[in-house]
Amino acid sequence: MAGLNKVVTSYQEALAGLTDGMTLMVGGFGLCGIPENLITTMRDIGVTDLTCISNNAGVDDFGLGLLLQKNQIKKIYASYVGENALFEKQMLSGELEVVLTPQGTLAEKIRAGGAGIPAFFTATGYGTPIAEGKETREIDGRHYILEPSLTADFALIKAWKADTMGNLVYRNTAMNFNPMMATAGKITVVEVEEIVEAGELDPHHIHTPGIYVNRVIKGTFEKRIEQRTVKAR
Amino acid sequence: MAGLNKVVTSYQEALAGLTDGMTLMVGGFGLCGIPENLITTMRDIGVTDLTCISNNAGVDDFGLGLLLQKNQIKKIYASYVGENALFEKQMLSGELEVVLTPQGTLAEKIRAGGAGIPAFFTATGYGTPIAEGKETREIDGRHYILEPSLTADFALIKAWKADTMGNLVYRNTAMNFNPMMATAGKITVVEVEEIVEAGELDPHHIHTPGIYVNRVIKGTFEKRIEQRTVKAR
Amino acid sequence: MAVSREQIAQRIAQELKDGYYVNLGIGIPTLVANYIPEGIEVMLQSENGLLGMGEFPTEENVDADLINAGKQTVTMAKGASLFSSAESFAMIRGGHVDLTVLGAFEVDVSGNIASWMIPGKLIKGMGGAMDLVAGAENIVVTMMHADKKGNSKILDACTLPLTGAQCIKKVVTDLAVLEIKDGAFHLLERAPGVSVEEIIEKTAGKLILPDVVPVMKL
Amino acid sequence: MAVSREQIAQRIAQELKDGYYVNLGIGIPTLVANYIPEGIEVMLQSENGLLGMGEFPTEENVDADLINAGKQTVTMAKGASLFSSAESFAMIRGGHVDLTVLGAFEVDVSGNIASWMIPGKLIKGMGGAMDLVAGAENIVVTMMHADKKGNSKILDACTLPLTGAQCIKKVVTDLAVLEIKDGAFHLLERAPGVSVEEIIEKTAGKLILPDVVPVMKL
Repeated sequence: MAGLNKVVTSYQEALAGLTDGMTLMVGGFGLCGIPENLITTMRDIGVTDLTCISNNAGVDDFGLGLLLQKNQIKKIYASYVGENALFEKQMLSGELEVVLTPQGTLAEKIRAGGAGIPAFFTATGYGTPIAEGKETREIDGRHYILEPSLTADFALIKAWKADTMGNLVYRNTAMNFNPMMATAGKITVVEVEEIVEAGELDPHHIHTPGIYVNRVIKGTFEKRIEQRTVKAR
Repeated sequence: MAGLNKVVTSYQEALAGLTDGMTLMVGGFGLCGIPENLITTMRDIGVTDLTCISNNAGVDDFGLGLLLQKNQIKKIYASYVGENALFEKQMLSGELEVVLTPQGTLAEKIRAGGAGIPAFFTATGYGTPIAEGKETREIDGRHYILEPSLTADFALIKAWKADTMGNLVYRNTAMNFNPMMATAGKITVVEVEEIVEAGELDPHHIHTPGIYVNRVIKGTFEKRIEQRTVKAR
Repeated sequence: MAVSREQIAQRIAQELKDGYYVNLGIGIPTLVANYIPEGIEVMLQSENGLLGMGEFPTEENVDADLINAGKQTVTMAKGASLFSSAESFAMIRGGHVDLTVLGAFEVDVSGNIASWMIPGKLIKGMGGAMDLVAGAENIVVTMMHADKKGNSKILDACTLPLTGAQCIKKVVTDLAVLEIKDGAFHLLERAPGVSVEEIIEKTAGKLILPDVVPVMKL
Repeated sequence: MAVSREQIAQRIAQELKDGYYVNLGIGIPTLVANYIPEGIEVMLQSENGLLGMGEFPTEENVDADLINAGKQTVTMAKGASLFSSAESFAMIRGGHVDLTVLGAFEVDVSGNIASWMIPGKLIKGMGGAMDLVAGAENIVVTMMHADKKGNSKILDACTLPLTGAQCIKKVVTDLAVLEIKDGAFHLLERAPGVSVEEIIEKTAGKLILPDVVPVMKL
C-alpha cells in the first residue's frame, strides 16, 4: 500500500490493528454479501469482547455464528436474529447483550454515522418497546423518536469488484448494508471477488467511492444460500 | 401513461397540476443539470408565488433567472446566488425572500425529506448566523443544530436517460441535487435526453429507482456553460 | 367456513392497483404475488435492496447474491433496480411504497399492531416490520381471526409488545375484511360460508356491523 | 516582501501527503493543484459530486455536464467516481476528506473563520463553505494577512458573520504560516524577505513568537 493503492495481500494485514473490545460493523443481509473470510480470520485470530453491528448474526456454523461459537462477541446490534440457535442460548443466558434495532433504523443510524449526523428523528418504533428511554417529539402532528448514529472501529465489507484505489461495485442484493457500513468505519476493510486497475470502473457505476475504503483484499467465497427456493422450468 | 409507464409527451402534461403558490424543488448545480425546458414551460404558463428550493438561482437570462425576470418566485432556498444581478435587486428590494442554506445542509434536508426523516442534527452552521433561532445541542462534546427536512409539491429533475418506468441515470456532475430532489417531491417530473425501454438499463447502474418518479419527458437541451475553462492541448 | 391462506392472499390481491409499488411481507403476504390481477402492472419491493422482484429462479439460475427479504433466492423483473438497505428504507420510511402487506399476531381498534415479539418465547427481532408500518400510508394486515383455541386476535387493545401504534387501517383474516376507524373495527366483508355471528363471536374488539355484509369475492 | 498568490499555493501544497483526499476551495486554493509534489498521489474532491477531479479540458473535450464546484469545466482523473451532492457532503460532513483548503476574509485566535458575508454588501451565499469547515479535521486557510490599507485580518475576534466556530488550526498568508492554538496565533514560518516586525505589526490577534522563525521554503 502506498498513495491511493489500498490493496493488501494477506487477511492478517487486512485486519491489522483489530483488537479485543473493538466495535465492528459487518456487512451482509442473512448470509448474502457477508465478508466470509474476514469473519473466519477474526475467528482464527481469536479476538474477543467484540461489539458487532450487523443486520443478522449468521447461522450456527457460518457467518457471525462462527464468532458466537467461540464466545468472541459480547454485544450485538441487529434487526433479526431468528436463524441462530446458539445466539438464542447466549442471549437467554446473558452471555450476549443484544440491541434489537429496526432494520431501516439500523441502516439509517449507520448511514448517519458515516455522514457526520449524530442523531435524527424517525417515526419507526414510536409507541413500541424500541422507544423506551428515547427522546420523543411531535413534529407536524406525527410522533417521532430520536435515534443516535452508529460508527465503528472497523467496518468489514464484502463487495463484488474493487479497483486498486478502493472504488467498489456490489452485485445484486449482496449490496444491502455494505455501502453504509463502508462509510462508518474508522478503518474500512473490503474483501472482493476481483480487483481491477484504477480507471477500469466507469465512474458512473461506482457504488462506494474509494475515499471510504482503507484496505482491499481479494478472496474466494462459499456464498452459502439460506433459503434455496426454485421453480420448475 | 398507464401502469408503470411514466412517459408523457408534452411539457404541459408534464407540469399538469402545478399551480400558483406551490413549493418546487429544481435540480442542478449552477447551470449544470438543470431542467431547462420545465423551467421555460413554467415561465410560459406564468405560474406565480412560487417557493423554489434550488442550490442556485440561475443567471439573469437562463435557468431560474427566467422566472425571476417575471417575478414568479416569492421565496427561494439556495446556498449560492452570486451569479445573478436581478436576484440581488429583488432580494434587496424585499420582493424576494431568500433562505440561504449551507450546500450540504440543503442537500441533506432534501434527502431527509424524501426519506421520511423530519429533522436531523448537524454541526454545519453552529455558531454562525445560520444557527439563529434553531435548536442547538451538545452531543459527545461537539455542538450541533437541528435542521428540519424539506419536501415539495413538485420536484423538477434533469437526468440523462430514463426508461419508461422512470428509472433514471445521470451523466457526470449533472447528477448533483437531482437524485435527492427526485425523492422529495409529491410529484416528481423528469426531463431526459433519451428514453429507453424498461429492462434496457442495468439494474446495478440505476441512480434513481422509478418508484420516486411520476412523469418522464424527452427534451432537447442548450446546456449553457457558466465558466468555460480550457487548457491548451 | 374460513378461507385458506391462499384465499386470503387472493382477496388481498384485489387491493392492488395498476402502477402500484408494493412490499409483501413474509408468509401469507408473499402469496399475494401469485394473484396479481390480469392487466395490471405492479412492482414488488424487497427491503434488503431490490425494486422489481421477480419469481423464483429455475435451478440453473439460482444466484446466492440475489435474495429477497425472506432470504429466498429470487430473480429480477423487467425494470428492476438495486440499491442499499439505507436507500430501501428511505423509500419505505418516506412513504413511497403504495401498499404494504404484512402479517400480525394481534391488531386493535386503535390501529395498533403486534407482530414481532412474544415475551418469554424466542425473540427473533423485528426486521423491517417496524419501519414498514411506520412508513406506509396504505397497509393491509393479514392474519388469522382467532388462535387455534378460538381466542380472538382482533382486540380492543393489543396485549403483546407493539410493532407500531395507530397505523393499521385494513385487516384481512380467514373470516372477514375489516376496516379500522374511529376506534372500532368495521366489518366490510365476510368469508364465504362464514356467518356474521361467528365473526362477532371471534372479534374481541369493538365491531361495527353494516346493514348488509357482502361476501368476499374470490 | 510578501509572497504571491502562486507562492501561497506552493507553500500549501507542502501540506499534502501521499494518499490524501483533498478539497480545494475557489481562488488561491484552486492553484494548489498546480504544485502537488512529485511522487505523491492525491485525489481532489469537488463538492458538487466528483471525487478525482482532473485538469481543465482541451477545447474539444469541454463537457457542459462536467464541472467543478467553481462551475468551471473540468475533466476526471483516473479512478474518479461520481455521486450526488448529498453523498458528497456526507463525505465532507463525515470527516472523510483529509485536507480542506479554503480562503477567508478573517480568522481569529479562537479558530473562528469569516468568509462568506460582508453585511451591507451583496450576499452571495455560503455555498459549501460552512459544511467544509464544520466537517474537516484538517483545514488550511489561505488569505492575505492584511487588507490593502494595512488593516489586519488576523484578529482577536472576527468582526464579520462567521462561517464556522473554533474550527481553524492553520493559516497561510502572504506574510506567514500561523498555527492557532490555546487562544493565540503561533508564528511557524515567515515569508522570504518579510521581517518578524512586519508580521507583528500586521497581526491584530494575540501572536506567540518562537525563538527562531524559519523562512517558508518555496
